[in-house]
Amino acid sequence: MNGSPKDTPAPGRPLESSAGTRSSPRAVFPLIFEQSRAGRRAWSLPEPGVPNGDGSLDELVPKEYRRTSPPQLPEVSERDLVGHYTRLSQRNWAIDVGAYPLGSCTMKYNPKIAEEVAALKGFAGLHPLADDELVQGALELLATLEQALCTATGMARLTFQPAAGAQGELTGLLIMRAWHEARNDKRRRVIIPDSAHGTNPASVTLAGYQAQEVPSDRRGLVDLDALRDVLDEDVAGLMLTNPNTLGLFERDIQEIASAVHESGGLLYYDGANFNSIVGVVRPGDMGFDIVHMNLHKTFATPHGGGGPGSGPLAVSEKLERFLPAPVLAYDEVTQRWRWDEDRPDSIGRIHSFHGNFGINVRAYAYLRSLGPEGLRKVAEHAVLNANYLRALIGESFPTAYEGMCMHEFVSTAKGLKKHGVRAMDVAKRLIDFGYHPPTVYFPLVVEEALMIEPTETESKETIDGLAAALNEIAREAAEDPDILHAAPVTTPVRRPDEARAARNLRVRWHPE
Amino acid sequence: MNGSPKDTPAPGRPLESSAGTRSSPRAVFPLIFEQSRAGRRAWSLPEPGVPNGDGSLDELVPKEYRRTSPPQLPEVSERDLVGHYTRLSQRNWAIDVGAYPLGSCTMKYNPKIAEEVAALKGFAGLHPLADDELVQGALELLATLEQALCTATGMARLTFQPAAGAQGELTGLLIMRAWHEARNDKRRRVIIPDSAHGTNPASVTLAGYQAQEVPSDRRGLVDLDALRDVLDEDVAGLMLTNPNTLGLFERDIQEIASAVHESGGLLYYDGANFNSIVGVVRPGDMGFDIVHMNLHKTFATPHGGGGPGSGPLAVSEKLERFLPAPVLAYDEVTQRWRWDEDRPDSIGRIHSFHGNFGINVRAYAYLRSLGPEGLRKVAEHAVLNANYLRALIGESFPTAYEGMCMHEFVSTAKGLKKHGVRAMDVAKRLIDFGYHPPTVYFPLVVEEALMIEPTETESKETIDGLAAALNEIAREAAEDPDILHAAPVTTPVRRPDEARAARNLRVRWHPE
Amino acid sequence: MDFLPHTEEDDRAMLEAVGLESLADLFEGIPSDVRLDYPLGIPPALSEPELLDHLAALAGRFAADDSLCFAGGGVYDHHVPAAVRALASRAEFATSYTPYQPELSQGVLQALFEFQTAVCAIYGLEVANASLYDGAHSVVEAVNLALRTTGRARVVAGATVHPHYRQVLQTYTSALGVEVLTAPYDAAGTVDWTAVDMTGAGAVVAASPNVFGCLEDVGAATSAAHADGALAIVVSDPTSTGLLASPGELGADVAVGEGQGLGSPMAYGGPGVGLFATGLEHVRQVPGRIAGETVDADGLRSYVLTLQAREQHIRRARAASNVCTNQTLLAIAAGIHLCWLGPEGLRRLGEVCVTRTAYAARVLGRLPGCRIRFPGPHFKELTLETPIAADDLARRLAGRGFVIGPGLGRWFEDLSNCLLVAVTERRTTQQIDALGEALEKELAEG
Amino acid sequence: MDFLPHTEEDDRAMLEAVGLESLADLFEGIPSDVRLDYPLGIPPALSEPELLDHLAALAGRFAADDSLCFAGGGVYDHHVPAAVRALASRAEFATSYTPYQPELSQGVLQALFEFQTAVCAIYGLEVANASLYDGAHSVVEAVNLALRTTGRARVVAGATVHPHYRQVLQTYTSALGVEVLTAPYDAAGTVDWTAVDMTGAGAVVAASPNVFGCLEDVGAATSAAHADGALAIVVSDPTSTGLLASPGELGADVAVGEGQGLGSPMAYGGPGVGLFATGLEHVRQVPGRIAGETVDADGLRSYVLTLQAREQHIRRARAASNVCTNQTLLAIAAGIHLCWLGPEGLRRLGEVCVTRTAYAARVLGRLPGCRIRFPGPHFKELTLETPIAADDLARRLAGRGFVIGPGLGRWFEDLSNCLLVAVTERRTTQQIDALGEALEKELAEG
Ligand SMILES: Cc1ncc(COP(=O)(O)O)c(C=O)c1O
Ligand SMILES: Cc1ncc(COP(=O)(O)O)c(C=O)c1O
Repeated sequence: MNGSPKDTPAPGRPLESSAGTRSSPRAVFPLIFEQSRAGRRAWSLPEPGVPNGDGSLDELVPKEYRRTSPPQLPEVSERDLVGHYTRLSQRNWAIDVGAYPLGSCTMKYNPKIAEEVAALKGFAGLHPLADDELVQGALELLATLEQALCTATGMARLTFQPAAGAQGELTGLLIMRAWHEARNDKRRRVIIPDSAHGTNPASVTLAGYQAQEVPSDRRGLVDLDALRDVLDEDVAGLMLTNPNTLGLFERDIQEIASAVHESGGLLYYDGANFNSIVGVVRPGDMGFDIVHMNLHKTFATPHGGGGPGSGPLAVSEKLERFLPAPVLAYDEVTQRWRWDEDRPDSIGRIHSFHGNFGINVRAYAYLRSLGPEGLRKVAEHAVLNANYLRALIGESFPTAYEGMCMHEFVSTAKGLKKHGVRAMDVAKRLIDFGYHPPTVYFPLVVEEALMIEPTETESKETIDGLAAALNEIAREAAEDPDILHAAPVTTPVRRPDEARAARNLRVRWHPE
Repeated sequence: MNGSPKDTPAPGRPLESSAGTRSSPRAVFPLIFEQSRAGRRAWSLPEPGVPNGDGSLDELVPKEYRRTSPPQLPEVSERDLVGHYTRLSQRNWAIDVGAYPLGSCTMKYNPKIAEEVAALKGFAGLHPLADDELVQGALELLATLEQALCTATGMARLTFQPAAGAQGELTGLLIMRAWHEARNDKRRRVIIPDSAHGTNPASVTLAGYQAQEVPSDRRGLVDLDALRDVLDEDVAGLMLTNPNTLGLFERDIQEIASAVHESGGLLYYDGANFNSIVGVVRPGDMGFDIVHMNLHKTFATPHGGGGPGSGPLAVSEKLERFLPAPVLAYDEVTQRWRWDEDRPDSIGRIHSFHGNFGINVRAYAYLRSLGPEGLRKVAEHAVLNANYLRALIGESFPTAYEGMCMHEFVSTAKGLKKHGVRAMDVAKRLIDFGYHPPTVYFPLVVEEALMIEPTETESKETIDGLAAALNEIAREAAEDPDILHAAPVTTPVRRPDEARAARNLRVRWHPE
Repeated sequence: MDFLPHTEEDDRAMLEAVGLESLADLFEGIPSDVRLDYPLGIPPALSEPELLDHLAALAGRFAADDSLCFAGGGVYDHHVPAAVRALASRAEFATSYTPYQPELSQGVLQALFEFQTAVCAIYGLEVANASLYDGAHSVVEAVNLALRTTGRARVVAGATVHPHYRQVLQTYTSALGVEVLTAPYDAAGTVDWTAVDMTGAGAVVAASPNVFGCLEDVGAATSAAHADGALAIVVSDPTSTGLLASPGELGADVAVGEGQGLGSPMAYGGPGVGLFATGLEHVRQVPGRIAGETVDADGLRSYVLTLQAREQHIRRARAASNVCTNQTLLAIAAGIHLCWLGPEGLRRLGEVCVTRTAYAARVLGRLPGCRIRFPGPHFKELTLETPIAADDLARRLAGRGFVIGPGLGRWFEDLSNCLLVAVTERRTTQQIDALGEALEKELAEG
Repeated sequence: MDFLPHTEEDDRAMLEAVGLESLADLFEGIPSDVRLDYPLGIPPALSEPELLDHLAALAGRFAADDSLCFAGGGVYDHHVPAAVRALASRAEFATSYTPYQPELSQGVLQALFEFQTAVCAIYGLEVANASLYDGAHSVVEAVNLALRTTGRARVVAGATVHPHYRQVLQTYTSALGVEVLTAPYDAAGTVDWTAVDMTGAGAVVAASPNVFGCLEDVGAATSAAHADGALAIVVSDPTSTGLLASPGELGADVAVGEGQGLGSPMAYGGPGVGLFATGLEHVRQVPGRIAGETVDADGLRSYVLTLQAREQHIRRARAASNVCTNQTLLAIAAGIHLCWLGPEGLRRLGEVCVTRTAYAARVLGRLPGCRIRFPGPHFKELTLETPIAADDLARRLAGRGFVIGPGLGRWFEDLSNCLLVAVTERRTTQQIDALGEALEKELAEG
């Protein structure tokens, strides 16, 4: 141990990083593995304690099955474990810490009541293979949530199995495939807009299809003519998020839908942006046949640093029979809910059990606390906040496309290039002003993209402050771009070297 | 709103303070009241919703009883409320954040399991006036805890009513008084050592006694001769904490006890330092008649930023009848626990109900997870840690008195005075090294006192780091004292002006 | 599990550093004849899963786990908002000590400053402290303040002030030669303050809503007190202050109350939080901690514990009070809860309590042999008289899943058939109907 | 409660700033004939107290609230340490997004790096990802990796691999022309891997402990796989790795498993966490996110998401997988849980499971008409054969307060009288005895 002044955090390092790093220079934050001392323990478990035991462990588990050397896990006290992860948590941004305007991610407030109810033993303590009779409350919750989500999307039935949006996409595409195959209609391509989220093409490939991109037109919308050109009897369907990734509503959606349907394809709705239209317009009414939702976006379940989510997949009546088995069924006679496994046309199971039930409980709590009027207000204010912010920063960061946006918009920082400033510099500098940056360099179709989604739970004051900061940063870029290049200065680390991370790969700790 | 660069936190301000203060210059952290906007709400409560209502509110509560103007509480969204208090919490040190070696405070690790069990509905949901029959589990817990604590202190019975140590002191002194009065023995003085904690003399006064101080001798112990001089038939008793506030064990305790007893007085044990002797020696065996414990110290219940605590008061058999009513009683016939209110000699009730039950549940969980061997180890390692640290910093900060200490020790920084450095400067500088400072300027009998209690849950590495930091600070004091005068530099605020706070008194917010 | 980090090697190295052989040597300073040479006779250690089972079993013996709580008498089954629970239990608040080092304690200090501001707002007064132990303790400290200020030694307390508060006041003042007189209640279940003799009183204590759930003419109490040169202390339920006139408006010199209903579970009566507010002229007599605003070395707004000269650790034997550890964490929760409510929510809370209590009065009052003993107006509690001994009835209703009471016989001989019934915002009209039916059944069985 | 901060004044001012009259105008871009002019037909809003009552009522319908869980089959009633629960639920972890901005995400990134290190340690491999959806998904991605690597299109999976995992594998691969063959189990309830034909297989999937709770000769599986040029995928219960040989030691190319037992409640089967580890040579084929170490602009150690070129947001249609959102929060919990256990605790965990499962085998196996269908060795689960149809028996035992099963008939025709019985460290021998008595009663009733 040394207590040299280098121990004190460099200026701008948060206090907690100094708390965490008594020992090593320049406030390196130690790993829990580096705090290990042989013989220390946090664990507290009972003795095996079997009366007149059943022979020794060696008899029960012969040596050939046994581990030869113990796993290299740290040995720490519970006190040090708690200190480590508490300080570590303080080195992380979160919705509960401040604004999080990440485009396409819908980082809205996650109600605390949802956490409380999800922890009830009657939900958290349920075994997934318990007899249906034991879990009627859980099944009723799921049934009510299914009905509400189908109502909101204009679909007939859904499955809760997909653990996230991407898994919902694959599920939907496999259903698309099953539908065509059931009609002995072999098709090989699925169309996606060039602005589509990466999971769309990736899911298309996984579903055994080829992804074909259609360009956006100058409006940032699907180019109808270009679409018509690529549509033929080899096209299984079109994947679309509406509003699209640019935050623009595909106003030609009905023409798009009929064009796709006429060519014998199906329309897939990527629900990641559902937040901006819930209660206002339903995918089903726009002509979509298949819809996934990201409950961890529109329905405010916490994102957990990258997950868990929940990506229920809903379909129109004609596709119902293909849904993954089992589906919920109500027995009028016994007045009981049960899982119906007898689904001959099902594409099969997509999750180990029933999907991320705990997340669905939270989404249900959110849905029930808002009700129909509340949900519509969500869409209204998500769109209001986005357009308001867009108006406030329009001069510094013009949007790539004209006209009103929906819940998010894509600005460009290319105007700052002449000062040698990139979108990433703007993002990093924004951190110093106390905001999480927007999504940068996505979608790829926009140069120096800043994709901003304030969400409806941010107040006017927050958006005013965010706009003031962005405008100020634009001014700094012109007058003193190095401020931006040096940013951020208020964080525990600054501009970690990602290239080096990939070059000298270190993906786990091991003692030097 | 303005986004001027002054918004960005000054160097050394933690990130979260920047997150919290988008709006105002120099990272002033706003008050929740300053974020209020008329019409905003976090609350969510049902409609009164009474079928064919019972007349209007005005009929139910006539105007003369009604409020004329609404209370000036803030109107904020739940999202902003959560953001505010989350960021605010990050501006606070805590055991879970790092080391907290405050002398006399026993800031040890607070086990998480205790929080979990205290939240069980069968404990947290109990109404204090519910029929005893309904709460047998809670009563059994209290009875077991009472027995264990009496065993550990060598007392006969105790009351859980005192909410903290100071209330335990008053309870004990009132019992002392009742005992003397029952023997028609009017006495007016209670003796305390000059190193006693402030609550001791304050409680003595509240109990209608005069506090008389006895000096410590060069050993830092009660001066036996001085004590004998003041003992007479007017002395109701002696209050002592052993080990005393200097962290020294009163080795003459038996002589002290007999001297007090011979003069007809009683011996009161202030249990704030019980942590260092639990399982090693019992106050009862030392001759004490009355004992309070601070369960929020020795029994590891969280201190909550200043409370709640729990200060059960235990007494020897001869004082049992004076305990506050009710006390627990077991009915052999019905095999039920009940509250016995029929206590004619009781000093009366000292708490609205049964004391801080929720804290007692936590203390019980701690007691049961340690068991007898664990408790003794606690004392051993509390004393080991203190003496180890003392040895490591002895040259920089000599202890005021010689010899081994118990769970804490008092060092002096007077050696640094020649560099113009005070104990407070050392404390503030220690913050920059990532440690909470020790207690300073207490006890008053030691010049430039640094009262240090590492507690047993801190590891050797933590103590090594703390020692290294203190030694380094002593070096800085000699070479560059201004570093200490400028400290701390890593905190959201630096050296708030306490004199000014008392001068221009602002004890609540009101709009300018 | 002892939560110790020490390995055998650590013990060895550290003992060596202090020049000792064994851990036992650490206690050589203790006379050997009192040192224990055997382990304490307390229950053995349990591993965490065993501990959980054991305590779940004890908690499970709460015979009314899914019962409905209509019990009152000072602690109430109010809704604790999930956000309040989540925020107040943040480890940085829960595991921190008293904020003596302001640089590391701005979180707790500002939260307390906000709590004090909220308490001043609801009570209509100018200064509040950072909490006391509970409602009873707040009454005691208020009386001490009043007696110190007036130099008198007599207290007049309404019989309708919670009996436990009066008992604790008795205990605290017993040693100080203070005389505590009780002003009787009338047929309306309230004190006729215009008729009370207050000669020589330094403190007058009135409660509204009172122990019977009735609102009292607090204004009469405060003016009578002032007429005789006493200070007026008003016990006020904070959950009622969105709807009802604040103690300050009604002339209270000190307002006190139990804050459990704001963000804390019932927890068998503790921890709760004692609220205490008064006028600025009394600030130097206020007991306990006070967070105050100041500026730091850079002129930045900051918070500290202020006027510490009042407190025991400075003034020792002459301190305003002996309180040290208080109920900070519950004060923080109460402050957050009040901010969650805001003026509108606090009003709504009162509205729901009043309206549903009135509904309960109608449903229960018309049952055979039953009557609402006192006319009210009621806030969230009422006194129900039935033909059955109240404590028996409470026990019998518990069997039907209702925690109710207490019977008032324990406090007032003449009310042994009277039962307290509390109705918070958590109790629905359907639940009240269910209580009515259960009570009807019990009455039928006689 | 809609959680919106907007006051009417805010709406007005913001609408004006964007040049609109009303909120409805915001949606003018949407063709009017599809716009809704009525509220959605979904249940009405509930206030927080009402919502709490409503959901508590639904949760309360869990007919076995204080039942004992002996159910197995992929999800288990393990003890979640209080410290792990408290830390993983810290708001900074729970309410953060994917760590795309490393400066603001060192907490999650380092926690994931530590999780990856712990997973490598228990599985005896070199690289782990930041989690997948669940055990089934991990198997799928492992197979995809193997098939991509070997350029083959055939999979051989043991019949003793969890049937749901095999079903999900079937679903995922159906569209890709992959052939999934099943290797049958023998009388011992294990696959005789020396006898399996693996010609042309690119991936071999073996499980130990397997779906019957038996340990399999994993070494035989991996060497047979390698002999035929296939990659060996081993499904391993992480809670067994303190005691049992790691997949890495036994030659696995990819180790996968369900991590629910490490720090997460059963939650009706989700969210859990899919574990995935392999050798460094396969790192560029690893699906999902990976946290990696690097240095920042000041040379300070830091963590980032690395090798993102594998992922869908960069490589799009040619990505290694389509996974984006994963199960990070549960991965963090699992990582913390493994650090809470350490090598000793993980070993103790296994020891308790093994010993008590053996005890259960003895207690249940000797009941009339009952036998332990497969000899084992067992880890924490066994297959109990009785004279009663397994699903009926499970239902009947539920009536006696035991959640048990599932019956194996749903997966294996020939095992319709077989029931899975799982014994974790939370089940005491007394509870096992109680289960025995309950079963005895049911058997008596026939
Ligand atoms: C437009 C879009 N589609 C799909 C996804 C994938 O959803 P998930 O991350 O839940 O798998 C996302 C998530 O960021 C998205 O923004
Ligand atoms: C020696 C001593 N006595 C008494 C007390 C008072 O205990 P409490 O704060 O629980 O009232 C303390 C608390 O700091 C103390 O250290």
